[in-house]
Formats: sequence, structure tokens, C-alpha cells
Amino acid sequence: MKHSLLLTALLVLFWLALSGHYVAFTLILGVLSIALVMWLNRKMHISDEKVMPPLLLLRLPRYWAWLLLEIIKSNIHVAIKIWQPRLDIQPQFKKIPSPWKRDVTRVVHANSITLTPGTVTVMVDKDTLLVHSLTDETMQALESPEMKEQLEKLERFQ
Amino acid sequence: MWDILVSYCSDALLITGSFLSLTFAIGLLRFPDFYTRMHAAGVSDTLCAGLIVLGLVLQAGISLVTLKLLFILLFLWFTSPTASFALARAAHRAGYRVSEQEEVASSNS
Amino acid sequence: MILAVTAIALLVAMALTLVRALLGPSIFDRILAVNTFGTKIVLFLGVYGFLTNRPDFLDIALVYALINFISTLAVLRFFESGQLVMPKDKESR
Amino acid sequence: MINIILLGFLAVVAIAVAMMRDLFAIVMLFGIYSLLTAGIFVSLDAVDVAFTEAAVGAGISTILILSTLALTSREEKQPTHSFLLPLLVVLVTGATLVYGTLDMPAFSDPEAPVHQHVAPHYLNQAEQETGVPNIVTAVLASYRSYDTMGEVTVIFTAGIAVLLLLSAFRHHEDEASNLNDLSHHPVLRYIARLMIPFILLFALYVQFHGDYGPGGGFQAGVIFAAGFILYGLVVGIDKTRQMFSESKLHWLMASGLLLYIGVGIVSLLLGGEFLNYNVFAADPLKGQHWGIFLVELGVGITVTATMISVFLAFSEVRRSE
Repeated sequence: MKHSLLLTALLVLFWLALSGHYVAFTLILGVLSIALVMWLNRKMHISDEKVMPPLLLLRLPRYWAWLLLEIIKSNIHVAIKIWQPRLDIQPQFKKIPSPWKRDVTRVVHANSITLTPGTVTVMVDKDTLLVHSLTDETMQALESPEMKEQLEKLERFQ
Repeated sequence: MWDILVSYCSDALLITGSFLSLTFAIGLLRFPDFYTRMHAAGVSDTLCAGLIVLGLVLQAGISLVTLKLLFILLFLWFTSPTASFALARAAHRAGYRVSEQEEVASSNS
Repeated sequence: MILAVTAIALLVAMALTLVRALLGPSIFDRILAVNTFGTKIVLFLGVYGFLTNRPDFLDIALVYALINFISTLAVLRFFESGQLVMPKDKESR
Repeated sequence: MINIILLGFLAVVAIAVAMMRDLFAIVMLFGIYSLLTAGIFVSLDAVDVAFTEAAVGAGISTILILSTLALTSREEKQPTHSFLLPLLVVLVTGATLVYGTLDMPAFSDPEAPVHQHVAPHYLNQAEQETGVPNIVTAVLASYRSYDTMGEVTVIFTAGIAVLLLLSAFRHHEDEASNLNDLSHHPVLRYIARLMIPFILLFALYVQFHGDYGPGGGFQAGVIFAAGFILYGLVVGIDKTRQMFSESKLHWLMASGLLLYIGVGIVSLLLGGEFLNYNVFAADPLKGQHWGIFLVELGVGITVTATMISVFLAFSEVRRSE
């Protein structure tokens, strides 16, 4: 129930951002469109509270702020590596633990790694991720306790 | 005063964004194999796109366009790592390895 | 002015990406280049829309942001289902 | 300037595609080709066309070509005949075409014959006559609605033809459908489920805002179908089939076209010409509005259903070893 309300609210916001024409006819079409999408969503089990835990949304902005900082840091790191006249990289594969109970946390973990320059998730297993890393440093950043802490907080908030 | 500040900010964001996009395009050419190139490519999708889009947001001011731009950014940040992951997975699955030594599959947490 | 510089930088980045797409050597390098090229075009369209004062190009950028990743998923799917033969152009180093 | 650069990129990609033998790589390069074409259309101010190119190129074409590729071999065969004759034909044709362009009026010349016929009428009167600010939509769905009806019929017929061709290769065992999706990937499954509602709503927005900006039934149909194709790829082909059974899809394919023709017949019955929407309401503008709305809806339904059923048909096909 909570989830349906949340999804509807997001869809309404999306429609209002897209439309820009707030006359009766398009607004009615908007209501009908959102109703159709919600109906399909229910019928085909597309999105539910497992996909979009309402509580997670409260926590996510703070996680994103932290992630953004990490992204900026490693961006600078990788940019320097690219401009260095002699390539100084240590490409490597490694399995790192990802012992999360919920799929959402694992997905956030995997995608955060990919979003951070210098590291890409290659494989997602039950409780490990296979990661390819550009340098030793970017790999160390992934294994730092800070990342674990952030994700633990995220998992608790569902 | 405020306007000038905003326009400077927007310029700075755009310039940084363009510089980064060039940097990572060079990385795409310079790095020796597929997985390393992937780091160069994936990046331009995230921060570089973010900087340029934010630069445009500041130019547009607060309007519907802002909201649309933010939606673009949000979707890009959800979909592009997913595409990168799918591609890396496909390469790995197809047996694409750089060299055997790099396959360190040890997990020491 | 700055917008024009950004547009040019994006064009140059697009050209470099194109080189990677043509050189390959593996099929994955090409797909990677196509994906990056997609993002560059999205950004370019956004900047160009502002440059010519027509921000309604944003809808096109939105299409790419929403559905461009589906084709990469399709690539993975075909490798997984084994319907496509394994690439022969593996880089040998 | 930007046009020339983009066109240059396009030429490079085209030559590379012609030189290559690996069909998979060619499919991928076509992705860039499509992106560039969209960029060129934008810079030529043809936003509606660019939008169509973007929707088709990003959402559908790569997937369908890959599906086809899975049925054939990956390498292009070495040509068995000499390339001299074809090259000669191409060169002569090309030279003739270039020679032909010499007589063409300069680009964007206001005196050109094409701008003397109906174009000025469309440009000047469209808004008053149809009440639609986007002239492309006015031309497509109102002035030239005969042509558009033909186009929808073409899509319908092409869809039927593909389905018939594929039916020869189809295997209805479940093993075919189980192998084909990515539902065992938590990341892909999660992101897809998160995105699909927004893709679907975006498609509906495109469907209903063709009057104001770029968009309309064709683009919306493709995007809507892309949403369901994503569902099929990641959540499961069998689940998609539960929602869209074959007969339901065929019915939908036909109903879109029938809606279009029906609008024309009703306009006849109300005493107007075929597909003249003025008669739908006391106020001709209102009538136009309803007519365009219904016709575009018909286009959208047919395109969506055709794309989904072609995708589903492809996913049931396995190469016979």
C-alpha cells in the first residue's frame, strides 16, 4: 500500500515534469496514463516494496551524498592516471564480500562500485561480487570499512 | 551579483565536464585492454554527465527544464552502470580474459 | 561561448570514441564505445538544445537515458543463451 | 559546421561497416550510425524525425537485429563474384544523383518549388485549421492522414509477414523460453523493475503530447514496446506471454488499424470526407483535436502490439542445428 502510494507520487511528479501543459484535457490523460501504468504494474508484478522500499528513500539521499564524494575522489585519481605519460596501472580481478540479506542492498553495492571510476562489478554471486579494478588504490577504497558501514546503515533502513 | 555568480558556477561546471569527457575519451584510447578501457568509459557516463547537466541546470534556472534535466541525470545514473555491468558480465561470460595471472579469485576481507 | 566550447569538446570526445569503435579489437570494445558514444550524444543534444535556445530536445535525451541500456542487456542475453557463437577476435597478448 | 562534422562521422562509420565481415560488430556500429543520424536530424531542426530515430535506434532495432543474427551465422560470407560491376553501378548511380543535385535549388531557398506548393499553406494555416501547435503532427495525422494510414497498414502487414516467416522455425517447448531471459541476475532484474513504470509512463506522455512537441503514436508505440521487451528480457518471456497471449496481441495489432479506419468511416457517416475530422464536433477545431487524438492512438496501439509480438516470436525461435 505504502509502496503504491509512493510509486504513484513519483509517477505524478514525472508526468508533471514532462508535460508542462496543465490544461484539463492533458491532466485527465495524465491521470488515465498513471492509472494504466499502475494497473499494469499490479498485473505484471513489476515494482513492489522489495524493489522500492519506502523507508529506503529517506536514507538514500545521505548515501548518495557520500557516494558522490567517493566518485569525485576516484575520478580525480583515474584522470591523473590517464594523463600520466607512463601508464601506471595495476589491473586486477578480485572477489569481495557482499553479505547482504536484501537484494536492494546488493544491487546498490554492485552499482555503486560500477559508478565509481576505476572499479567495475563483473559478477554478482550470492554473497560475493567479482570486481575488476584499475589500480591497487581503487581496490583498497572498496574494501575500506567505510563502505561497509554505509551499506549496513542502508540495509537496516528497510 | 547573484546572476553573475551562478553563471560563473555554470561555466566552471561545463568546463570541468568537457575536460573530463576529453580525458576519459583519451583513456578509452590509451588503456591496454577491454576491462581497463571500461573504467575510462563508464566514468564519462557518471560525473562528466552530472557536471554538464548541472551546468545546464544552472543556465536554465528553476523551471520545468530543470526538473527534466534532473530526471535525465537520475535515469542515467541508474541505467548506465547497469549497462556497464551487463557488458562486463557478457565479456567475462564469453571467456574474455586479459591474461590468466590477473584472475586472482581470492577473497580476503 | 562556454556552451560552444563544451559542444566542441564533446565532438572531439565523440571522434576519439569513434576511433575506439573502429579499432576494436574485440567486440566488447566496440559495444563499450557505442555505449559511451550514446552518452556523449545525449549530452551533446542537451548542450546543443541550449546553444540554439530550443530545450525541447531534452525529450530525445530522455529517450536515450531511459531505454538505451536495453540493447546492452540484449547483448548479454545472447551470450548467456549461447545463441551467438563466441567471439573469435579475442585479444591475444 | 556541426552538420558537416556529424556527416563526416557518419561517412566514416558507413565505410567501416562496408569493409567489415563480422556481422555482430556491424550491428554494434549501426548503433553509432543511428545515434549520429538522430544528431543530424536534430541539427537540421527535424526534431520529430530525430525522436523516431532515437526511439527505434535505442529501444528496438539492435534487439531485433541481434535476434535475427542468432538465427544466422556471425560472419558475412566472402562474396563469390567480382565487385567491379556492382562498384561501377554504384558509382554511375551516385554520379547521376550528384549531377541531379546540381539542378536542385539551394538548401533552404524560399523560392524552391517545394516551398511553393502546399507547404506554405500548412505552415501558415495549420494552427488555425487543426488547433495543433506542432505542424508535423498536423500534417501527419490530419492533412496527410491517408499516407499515415498507409504507413500503419505497412507496419501491420510487415509484422504479419515476419510472424508468418518465423512460424516456420518456432519450437513451443519450454526449454527455449527458459534459456532466453536474464531473470537470474539480481542487479538487472532489480533495475529493470525499477525503470519499467517510468518507461511506460514516458511512452504515454509521448503518445499524448504529440500535439505540442515531438512525439506521437509511432514513437510512443516503440517506447511502450521497449518497456515490455525489457520486461521480457529480464523478468521473463513466459511472464510476458501470460500478460500478452498471442491471440490478444494479434487482436491488438488489428484493433489499432481498425480504430484508424473506423475514424475515417465515422467521418464519412457524419457527412464529411474520409478522415476529415471537422465533422466530429460542432467546432471544427474540436473535431480535429478528437480525430488526431484517436488516429494517433490507433497508430500507437498497432505499433506497440506489432513490436511486442515480433519480439516474442523471435524469442521462441531457435536455430535448427
